[in-house]
Amino acid sequence: MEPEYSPTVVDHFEHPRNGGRFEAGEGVIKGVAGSLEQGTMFVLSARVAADRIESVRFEAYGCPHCIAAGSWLTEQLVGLTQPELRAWHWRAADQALQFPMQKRGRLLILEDAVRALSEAWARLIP
Amino acid sequence: MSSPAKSAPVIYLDYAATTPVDPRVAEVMIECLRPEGPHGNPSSMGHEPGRRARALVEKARQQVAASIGARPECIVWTSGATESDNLAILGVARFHADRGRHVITARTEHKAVLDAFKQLEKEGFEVTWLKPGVDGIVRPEQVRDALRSDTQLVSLMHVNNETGVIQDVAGVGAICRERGVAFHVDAAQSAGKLPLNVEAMNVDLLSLTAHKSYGPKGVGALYVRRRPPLGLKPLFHGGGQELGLRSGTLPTHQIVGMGEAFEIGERDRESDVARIAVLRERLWQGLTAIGGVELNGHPSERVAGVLNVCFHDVEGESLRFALRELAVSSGSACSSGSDEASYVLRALGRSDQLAQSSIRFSLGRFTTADDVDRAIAIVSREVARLRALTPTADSNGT
Amino acid sequence: MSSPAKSAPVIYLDYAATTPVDPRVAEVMIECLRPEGPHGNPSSMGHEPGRRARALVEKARQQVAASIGARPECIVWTSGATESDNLAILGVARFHADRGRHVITARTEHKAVLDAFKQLEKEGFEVTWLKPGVDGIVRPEQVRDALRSDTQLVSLMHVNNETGVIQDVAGVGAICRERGVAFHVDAAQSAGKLPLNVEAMNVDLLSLTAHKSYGPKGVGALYVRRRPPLGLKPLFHGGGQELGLRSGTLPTHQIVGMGEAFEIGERDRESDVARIAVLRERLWQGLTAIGGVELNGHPSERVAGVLNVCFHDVEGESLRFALRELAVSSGSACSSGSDEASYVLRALGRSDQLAQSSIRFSLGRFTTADDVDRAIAIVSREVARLRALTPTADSNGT
Ligand SMILES: Cc1ncc(COP(=O)(O)O)c(C=O)c1O
Ligand SMILES: Cc1ncc(COP(=O)(O)O)c(C=O)c1O
Ligand code: FES
Ligand code: FES
Repeated sequence: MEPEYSPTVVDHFEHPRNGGRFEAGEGVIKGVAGSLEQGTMFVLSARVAADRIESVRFEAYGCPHCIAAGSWLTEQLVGLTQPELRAWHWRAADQALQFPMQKRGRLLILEDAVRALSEAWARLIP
Repeated sequence: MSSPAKSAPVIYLDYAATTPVDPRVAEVMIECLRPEGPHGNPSSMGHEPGRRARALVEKARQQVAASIGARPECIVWTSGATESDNLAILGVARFHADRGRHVITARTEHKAVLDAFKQLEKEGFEVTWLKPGVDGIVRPEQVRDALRSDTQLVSLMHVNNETGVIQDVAGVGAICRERGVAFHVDAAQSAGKLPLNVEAMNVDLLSLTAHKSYGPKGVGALYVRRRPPLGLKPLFHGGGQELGLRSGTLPTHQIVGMGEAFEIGERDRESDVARIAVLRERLWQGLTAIGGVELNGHPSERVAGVLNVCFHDVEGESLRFALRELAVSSGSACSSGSDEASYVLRALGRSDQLAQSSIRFSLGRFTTADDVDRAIAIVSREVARLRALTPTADSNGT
Repeated sequence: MSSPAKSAPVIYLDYAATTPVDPRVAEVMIECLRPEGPHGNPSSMGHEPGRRARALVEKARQQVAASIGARPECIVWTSGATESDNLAILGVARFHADRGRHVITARTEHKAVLDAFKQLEKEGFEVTWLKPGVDGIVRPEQVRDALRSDTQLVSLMHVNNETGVIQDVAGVGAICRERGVAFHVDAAQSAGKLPLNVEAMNVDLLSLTAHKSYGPKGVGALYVRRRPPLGLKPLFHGGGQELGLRSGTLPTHQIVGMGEAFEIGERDRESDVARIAVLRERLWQGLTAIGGVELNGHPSERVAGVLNVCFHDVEGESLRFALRELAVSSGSACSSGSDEASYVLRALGRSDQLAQSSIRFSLGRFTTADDVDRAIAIVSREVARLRALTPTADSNGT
């Protein structure tokens, strides 16, 4: 049957926020999960200042839900502290974007990317 | 159901799934549906309304027969190519089961053929599934090599519905005829696109359908060689219409529509094909300019209207959703619900991922240069947009 | 082909063979055939033209389901009642063959049912052929008596196509339900003529066709009970449409026509029936006045539109030829080529000769009192003329 896309998914898919990535450098961290071969991949990069996230960019390869989730996430993560980032859970995205049951697994890949981002941040902190 | 955000009418490039009915065809059908039309039962030969309907059915039989170089009495009306394929394959195999239980077909056939052969497997037949080359073509020698003394039937499609690739059915037909093996061809995608001649192609059974050639959905035909007669068992039983091969009241308006569509299709074939080939070329140039695109299937052994293209570095579902202003398809219409990669493209050696990022554009009689240009603009824009979000290969190398 | 000598338009009294398409039905079909119509493939759910066609197919499914008191998901589209009968009978029997190989039907069924059962006999099933009384009716107790522990399927038609006699399907259904035996009803002749409710009738499978109820030829449906699900094997294989029970592209315009025809048929049923019953009575009065005529089948358990009458002392072929200004029939449309006496009338105990001198008059929505009066005049004149030439019984005693 025709896949269902919620209005939020359509909006973010049509108008992705903060696509792309930051050049590596001072205060820039990166989290990657998944792969093209797997059919789903996220690359998150963020600029952190003091103890908070200042801005986030994303790249995504995957279905419209995944692209929308990447876009949506870049707005959600701004302002988070490192412990808050580490505590981020895929359910937040699921609720906001109404992922169909059979696609929830792909949100775990997104969560992995967030976790990798938070670990990269931990490595920055001396 | 989500509908496109933009309200521009979609651009129909899915002629291989089904075509609109040609207005000239619709006209003759509509006449049949009117109160003063030929509303009798074509089997009611005892009265004038019945005979009037029968005469139209027989005229249409001649039209369809003429378009494939056959005699009218060899045409059996069916509900479409799915039924024709099954009647041919199950019908011949079951009739001659005691003569041998080996049958041959290819992996890239339409489901109607594949699933009929799978049914034969359940009935104790052994099936050889030929694998085409990466160009989608099954070589006649592959068939020759697969033939055995107990081979009873070979089935090979003329034009593939997903890729548009043309098989050398005449070559295969010659081999089958030489060996006395029945040869069935699914020609659902050929009428009005390629010349068809059952004699020249040495075909014993040929499946046709109206709705891929500007006729109505729900009517088709099976050509069955009558000299020497080829025995086959009907799929269902009843009034004994169509010499007992296909019982059921003949749908006059549908048959009249198919006859007209096939006559027009053959008459206009060369000009239609020439025009569509130009549009297809224009589309292909536009798409290659995007970069990172590849054609699926043989570059020249193909019908004019079909272009199956894979797009690198864009995920399939997102690509299809991004292109929802275009009525195109990935895989066949009947599998359009599922996420599964096309078995046809997989058989041509494409990875799951590239198969899923493939789109079939199919053009037809009513496609305009403007349709093509707008399609190119949309595809270019959307592929670029999605690729801009695609992680590059070096992403892992932090 | 001989055409009537007189050029007056024939009077159509063969509604049981097929009906004209109601102009309201034709209208919705024609919309589907126009360029701006829903020309997509209803399986192409990936784009708007496909989804638009699908929505119409589903609306029609609801219309047909509502007319028989069923849930829409129980309706499977087919090419007509012949296919529906075969799908039901062969489908259920083959699916459950290991549970038992005894099946029951009646001698007066339509060929589509009889021949499906004959096919089952070839496949090793044992068939009990019930014989109706001289009134054409099979009593539920006959079915009860025929049931065995290995009985798997009972098939009994609702309305007989030759005589118009109505069977007590609800009575038979109750018995089958009690014994857990699948029950199929051929209701090709019922829609718009009698109330139909699959729940109240305890029916598991019900065959329908559009062209006997002012819809198009070449489309029908099979109702299949889903709760508890009833297993059945498809007749043919392919795209997997209709939950795998019936592959093949769905013919949108045909299905839309059937949906509309059935909705109208149910809405107008009571007024149609009342009007037709009056005309039928007028015809019957006119025919009895001729003398030497007898009704075939039960005098009151019958639908309004059908009158099957035998004429004493006139030979059948001469009678039919004399009445060629009337479009009537003897026997079913599908056997109208043959000279054989109707097997239905023979089963009711009529002699070969009386069966051959029987005529089925069937009236419908567009029959007028004038049609009836002209028919009476023609029959009276021709029967009298032929009888005047018939040697009298005492001829031998000269
Ligand atoms: C090659 C081929 N064979 C068979 C079919 C089935 O035809 P139909 O839809 O008339 O049953 C199709 C199209 O659906 C087709 O493309
Ligand atoms: C009782 C009955 N069953 C089945 C059929 C066959 O229906 P169709 O012509 O739709 O195949 C008919 C009419 O032909 C009929 O009258
Ligand atoms: S049945 Fe038409 S594409 Fe599958
Ligand atoms: S098939 Fe219609 S009367 Fe026999």
